[in-house]
Amino acid sequence: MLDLAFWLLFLLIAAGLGIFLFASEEDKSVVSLVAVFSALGGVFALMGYTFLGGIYVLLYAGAVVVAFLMVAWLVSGRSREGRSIKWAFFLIFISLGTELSLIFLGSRSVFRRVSTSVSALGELFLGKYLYVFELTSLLILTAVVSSLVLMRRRS
Amino acid sequence: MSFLLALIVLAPALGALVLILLGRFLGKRAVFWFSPATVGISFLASLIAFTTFKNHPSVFYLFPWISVGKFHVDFSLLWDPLSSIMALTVSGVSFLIHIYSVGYMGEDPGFRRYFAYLNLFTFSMLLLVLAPNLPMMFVGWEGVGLCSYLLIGFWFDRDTAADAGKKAFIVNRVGDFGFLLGIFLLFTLLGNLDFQYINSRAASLPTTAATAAALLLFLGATGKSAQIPLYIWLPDAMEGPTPVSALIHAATMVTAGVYMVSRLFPLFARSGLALEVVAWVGIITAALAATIALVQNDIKKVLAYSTISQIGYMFTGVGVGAVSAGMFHLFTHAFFKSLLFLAAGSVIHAVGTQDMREMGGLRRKMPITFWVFTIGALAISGIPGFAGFFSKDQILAQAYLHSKTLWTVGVITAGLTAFYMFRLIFMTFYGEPRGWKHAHESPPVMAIPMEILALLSVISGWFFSSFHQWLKPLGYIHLEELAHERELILMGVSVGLALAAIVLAWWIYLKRKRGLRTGFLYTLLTNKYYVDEIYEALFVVPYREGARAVSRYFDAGVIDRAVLGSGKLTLEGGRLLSFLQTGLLKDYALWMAAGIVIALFVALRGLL
Amino acid sequence: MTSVMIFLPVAGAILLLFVPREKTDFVKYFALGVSSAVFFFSMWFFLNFNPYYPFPQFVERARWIGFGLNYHVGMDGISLVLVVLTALLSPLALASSFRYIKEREKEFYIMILLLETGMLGVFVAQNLFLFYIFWEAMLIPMYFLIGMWGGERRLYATVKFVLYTMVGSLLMLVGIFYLWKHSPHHSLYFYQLYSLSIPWGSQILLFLAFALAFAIKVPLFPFHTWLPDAHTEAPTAGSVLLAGVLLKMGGYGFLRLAMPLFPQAFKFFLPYLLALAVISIIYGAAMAFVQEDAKRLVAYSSVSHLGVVMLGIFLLSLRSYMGGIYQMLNHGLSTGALFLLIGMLYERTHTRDMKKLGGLARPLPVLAAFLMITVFSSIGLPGLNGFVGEFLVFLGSFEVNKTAAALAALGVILSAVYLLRMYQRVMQGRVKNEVFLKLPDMNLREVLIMVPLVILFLWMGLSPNFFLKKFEKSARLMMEITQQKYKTLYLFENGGER
Amino acid sequence: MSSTALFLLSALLISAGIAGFFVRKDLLTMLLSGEVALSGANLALLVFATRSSPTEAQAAVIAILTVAAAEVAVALAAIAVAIRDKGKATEDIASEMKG
Repeated sequence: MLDLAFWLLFLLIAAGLGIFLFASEEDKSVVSLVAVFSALGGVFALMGYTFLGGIYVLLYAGAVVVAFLMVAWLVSGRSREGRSIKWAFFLIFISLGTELSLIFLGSRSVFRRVSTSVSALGELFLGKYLYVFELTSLLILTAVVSSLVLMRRRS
Repeated sequence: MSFLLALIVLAPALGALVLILLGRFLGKRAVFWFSPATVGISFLASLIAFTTFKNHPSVFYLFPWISVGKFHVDFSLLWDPLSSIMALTVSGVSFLIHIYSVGYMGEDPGFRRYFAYLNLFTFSMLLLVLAPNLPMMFVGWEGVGLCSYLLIGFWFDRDTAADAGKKAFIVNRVGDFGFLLGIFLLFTLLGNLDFQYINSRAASLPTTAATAAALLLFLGATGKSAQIPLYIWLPDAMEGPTPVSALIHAATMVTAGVYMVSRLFPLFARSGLALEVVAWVGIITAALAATIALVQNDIKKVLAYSTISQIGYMFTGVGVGAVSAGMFHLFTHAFFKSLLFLAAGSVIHAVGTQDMREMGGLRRKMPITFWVFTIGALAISGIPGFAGFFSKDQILAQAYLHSKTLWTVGVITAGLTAFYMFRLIFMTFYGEPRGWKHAHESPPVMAIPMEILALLSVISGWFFSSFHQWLKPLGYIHLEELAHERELILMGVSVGLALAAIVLAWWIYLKRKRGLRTGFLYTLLTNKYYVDEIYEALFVVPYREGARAVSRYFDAGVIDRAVLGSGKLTLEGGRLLSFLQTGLLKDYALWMAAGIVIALFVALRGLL
Repeated sequence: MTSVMIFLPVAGAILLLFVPREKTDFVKYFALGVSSAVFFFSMWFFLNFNPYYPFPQFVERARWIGFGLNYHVGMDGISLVLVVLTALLSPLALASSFRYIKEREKEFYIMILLLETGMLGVFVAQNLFLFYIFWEAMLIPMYFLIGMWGGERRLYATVKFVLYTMVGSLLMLVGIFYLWKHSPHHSLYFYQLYSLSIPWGSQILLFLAFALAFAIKVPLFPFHTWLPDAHTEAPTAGSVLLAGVLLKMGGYGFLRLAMPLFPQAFKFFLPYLLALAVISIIYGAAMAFVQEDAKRLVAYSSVSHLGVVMLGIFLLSLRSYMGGIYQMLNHGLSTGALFLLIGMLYERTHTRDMKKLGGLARPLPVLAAFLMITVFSSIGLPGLNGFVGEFLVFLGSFEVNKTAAALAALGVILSAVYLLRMYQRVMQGRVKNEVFLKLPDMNLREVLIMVPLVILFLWMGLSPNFFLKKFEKSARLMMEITQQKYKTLYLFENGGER
Repeated sequence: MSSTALFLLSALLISAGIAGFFVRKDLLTMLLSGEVALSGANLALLVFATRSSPTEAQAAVIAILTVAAAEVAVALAAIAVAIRDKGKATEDIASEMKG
């Protein structure tokens, strides 16, 4: 049962990457990545890193890809109605669905190959790796500021 | 005694120094008096030394010069029969010519410079003559070369004079190259360069080494004494003032070669071949120069070729072993040849041109010069009673004993000598005046020295036997005996030829009024057998053009370009590599990816 | 004391910095004063030098960077005479440029003083590292001298000069590293290095590296093309010091470093070096014969004269070796004098092209007289200094290698040819340009510059022993070292240090 | 779900990412392919750490993610600027560095 799910996800990722590499339009390739990342989140969940799986799906499939999608449309200069939008939503819906179900299964110790607890993770971040944690936050701050500066209209 | 010798040499040197440094402050009168005086002192000193000093030979040490390891050369002076004779002749003739120059160069603006160089010349010549070893002689040797350069090119604003001076110095320098190599060879052979040491050890030298050294030294002698092959500079040296030609190119410098060969006679004798070479070069030069002199129209050029010819005789004399005969001819030649030049000088001074075709009929206008010139001509032609006869016949006699052909060439040349001398007299003094407007006899200051020299060119001939005895102590002086009647026959032949030549000259130049004008022989002779042109083509032009070509193509072309090329190499290399900098991110990423793959491959190669 | 002498010019240069630019006269005479002081220093050394002690004297040592790179100066006979030559030529070169240099005088005199320190340093350095530092340091002022006050193509010439020399000396630096590594407790002291035995293979490479650096400096035949350019573009003072001193460093480098450090390799390369020296003599003379620019002619004549010097040094017979060193001094004086005179000529006629010059002996008799004396000294007329040097070199080399000596002696003729031709084209014949007839003759300052040189020509020509004796012992020692007579030198030398 | 299979997946992701960088012409997808390669690396990291220290691996991955996020932010800004100035955001917009 576990291997079946894994190979299913493997296929999904491979297909997604195939589309990503050879899609003629940019937004098609960007959208295909949503599937890839959510499937990857699934794999993490299968491995037992359910928390990570969840983060992956939220961060990548949700925020990053969508942001890129928006810039992609900005690039092509016209808002994209028509078939591809619907097609995109359908894909996103499918991947989210499978992902959520896997997370539920994961949490129910059926595939518990790895025992991880989010609280242990928290202690780690605020204990041993406090500096790392602070540094990354600083990094993110500079990234945001710099992108704002970059985007300022030159006087 | 060493003070006396030092005085002989240093008096003219002091004179030259004073004239060079303080010349500007000395008036004309002071210079005219001072410069001949210094040479006069040196003449008196050598006279005193000649008469008082008996125990020959002796070397007087003055001060050290170079000493490196076992090589020692000091400034010292040698006084022996040979050098005493030379010192006397040189200082005597130089003194007379200094007095003559007062008249001749009186008006020339550069007279201070002239007298300074003349003094410097006398100093160098005396140094050459009194040197006890080869390096010291070489100092005098080059010194006279320098002074001849300065004096030939005295009127330096005339290009021909400057060229002639430069030519003289360079040709002499070629000779000195041989001289130097001779000195080095002798040093490596013997380790010591004193004449007495060389002469004493000459017998022990291997013949080939002795021949090589002798021939190299003889190359130097041919350079200085204007023999084949290095005689080309003497005719051009006539660009200088006439007294200079009289002193340097007749009496003293050109005889240095003969003196050197006689000084190192044992070395030459050791290698029989060298003596043969000396004899034959001498006689051939004599003959060649005499033929050229036949057709020269410049009065000084005639005398110049005559000098080359007479020196050829001297070398023949020494070459056949009769050193005293050769030296005696040198002794007498110094007087009558300088006399001839001075007389020619007074003619030029009077008429203003050197071309005989514009002279003629000067006999009445310049009686003293005419008579004095005739005495000189008689002496040089070997007419009995005059100096030339005694010395030349002695050489011819010895030559006869050595080899018949040598004698025949010698006699014929004697005939030619008589011919061209009297051709000169008839063209300048006889016949009707051509071209010159007015001519005046030379002032006493020029006439007296000529008269003294005329006297000397007559009486000096009678002292051959005492001259021979005087040189005996040198050890290598001997004369073969000649059957008395055979000697008379030879004398008869040569005198007969001379008289015949005079008559022939009289018939051609006075009776028919015009000499040889055309024909292949005439053009060949006037162009001096094209020797100058041959040398130019053989040495000067290839050297100049070759150097110019090498300079343009090799020096600038190859080496420089190679140097600059290496500079360009780096530039081109840089441009070559710049194609990598395409500016496109993708390419840079590609190099990076390629780098990673290679690195991985190398790292994993161990594992696979 | 030696260090005081070397660094006096630098001190003078630093003091000059504080002098305001406008006071050019003060700058000139101050610089001249400093340079003359250095000359009197060198005189003191010359007189107090013990000619019978072959090893360096007036030695001063100090720890500097440690690891064998320490400050160690001293003078043996050979260094002494070269130091005196430098100390003599510098003030003369300085004095000759009072009217020659019109803009940026202050910097000019500072550069000259710095150059003087560099030059002196090279001759007194006893530590290879210190030698290299002075060797390179001397290039910088020379670069500015030619670069800023030179003729039209000065940038081209100076860059070519510096790069050419730099390439050579970088190879030498590599050699120095090798020696440093292999020398016992990393000492770079010359006499310690002489007793170092180096394997054959690396000795060949090392000798090539050192020989190249010095051959460029001499300059020997194929490496000479920088010299004519550097000379035509350099100002008078630059040319005088470049020809008078810098070229001697090549020869000095050979006899002090390249030959004694790698004797076997030197023996191996001897035939090629001899060939180069002889070619330099004849090639230099031939090139000089066809030059149109007076300075280029003298530059090529330097190539020829230094060919004679190197021939003498390579052949290692006592006479030729000492003759070579003596000829170095003569060449320094006579070529220095030639450049001074050509400079004075250039100040008046503003051209060096011999086609435009001619018959200048009429308006400039005194200058013509000095030029004649200098020409005859450089031709090697007996009685003047050139003859003694050339005679000894040819005499000595004739004992060792007859053919090389005979070929080299040809130079005697060729040098007369091109120098007399130059004298005739410049001084004799008719004046080509009427303006030249009214040229002013030499003033007192110029005469005072030339007089000491002419006195030296005669003094070194008539009584050479006075100078020869000073460096005879040291020359013998260097020869014996090059011929591998001493095995462990350091112990021997240590005892006798003063 | 053996670890080799997971490594296979990780290898697939990394190579796809690098290939994507070279195949795609527009900057956006090139950046995303960077992300894909990065996540492939994360997967490999996690697989290695399954036995020894899973939680630390998770922490490491989260740190990596934050860095990736920062990178995306700046990248997007840069692309936006590129679009505004150069009109298009393909990889050949800037070649001033040409040698």
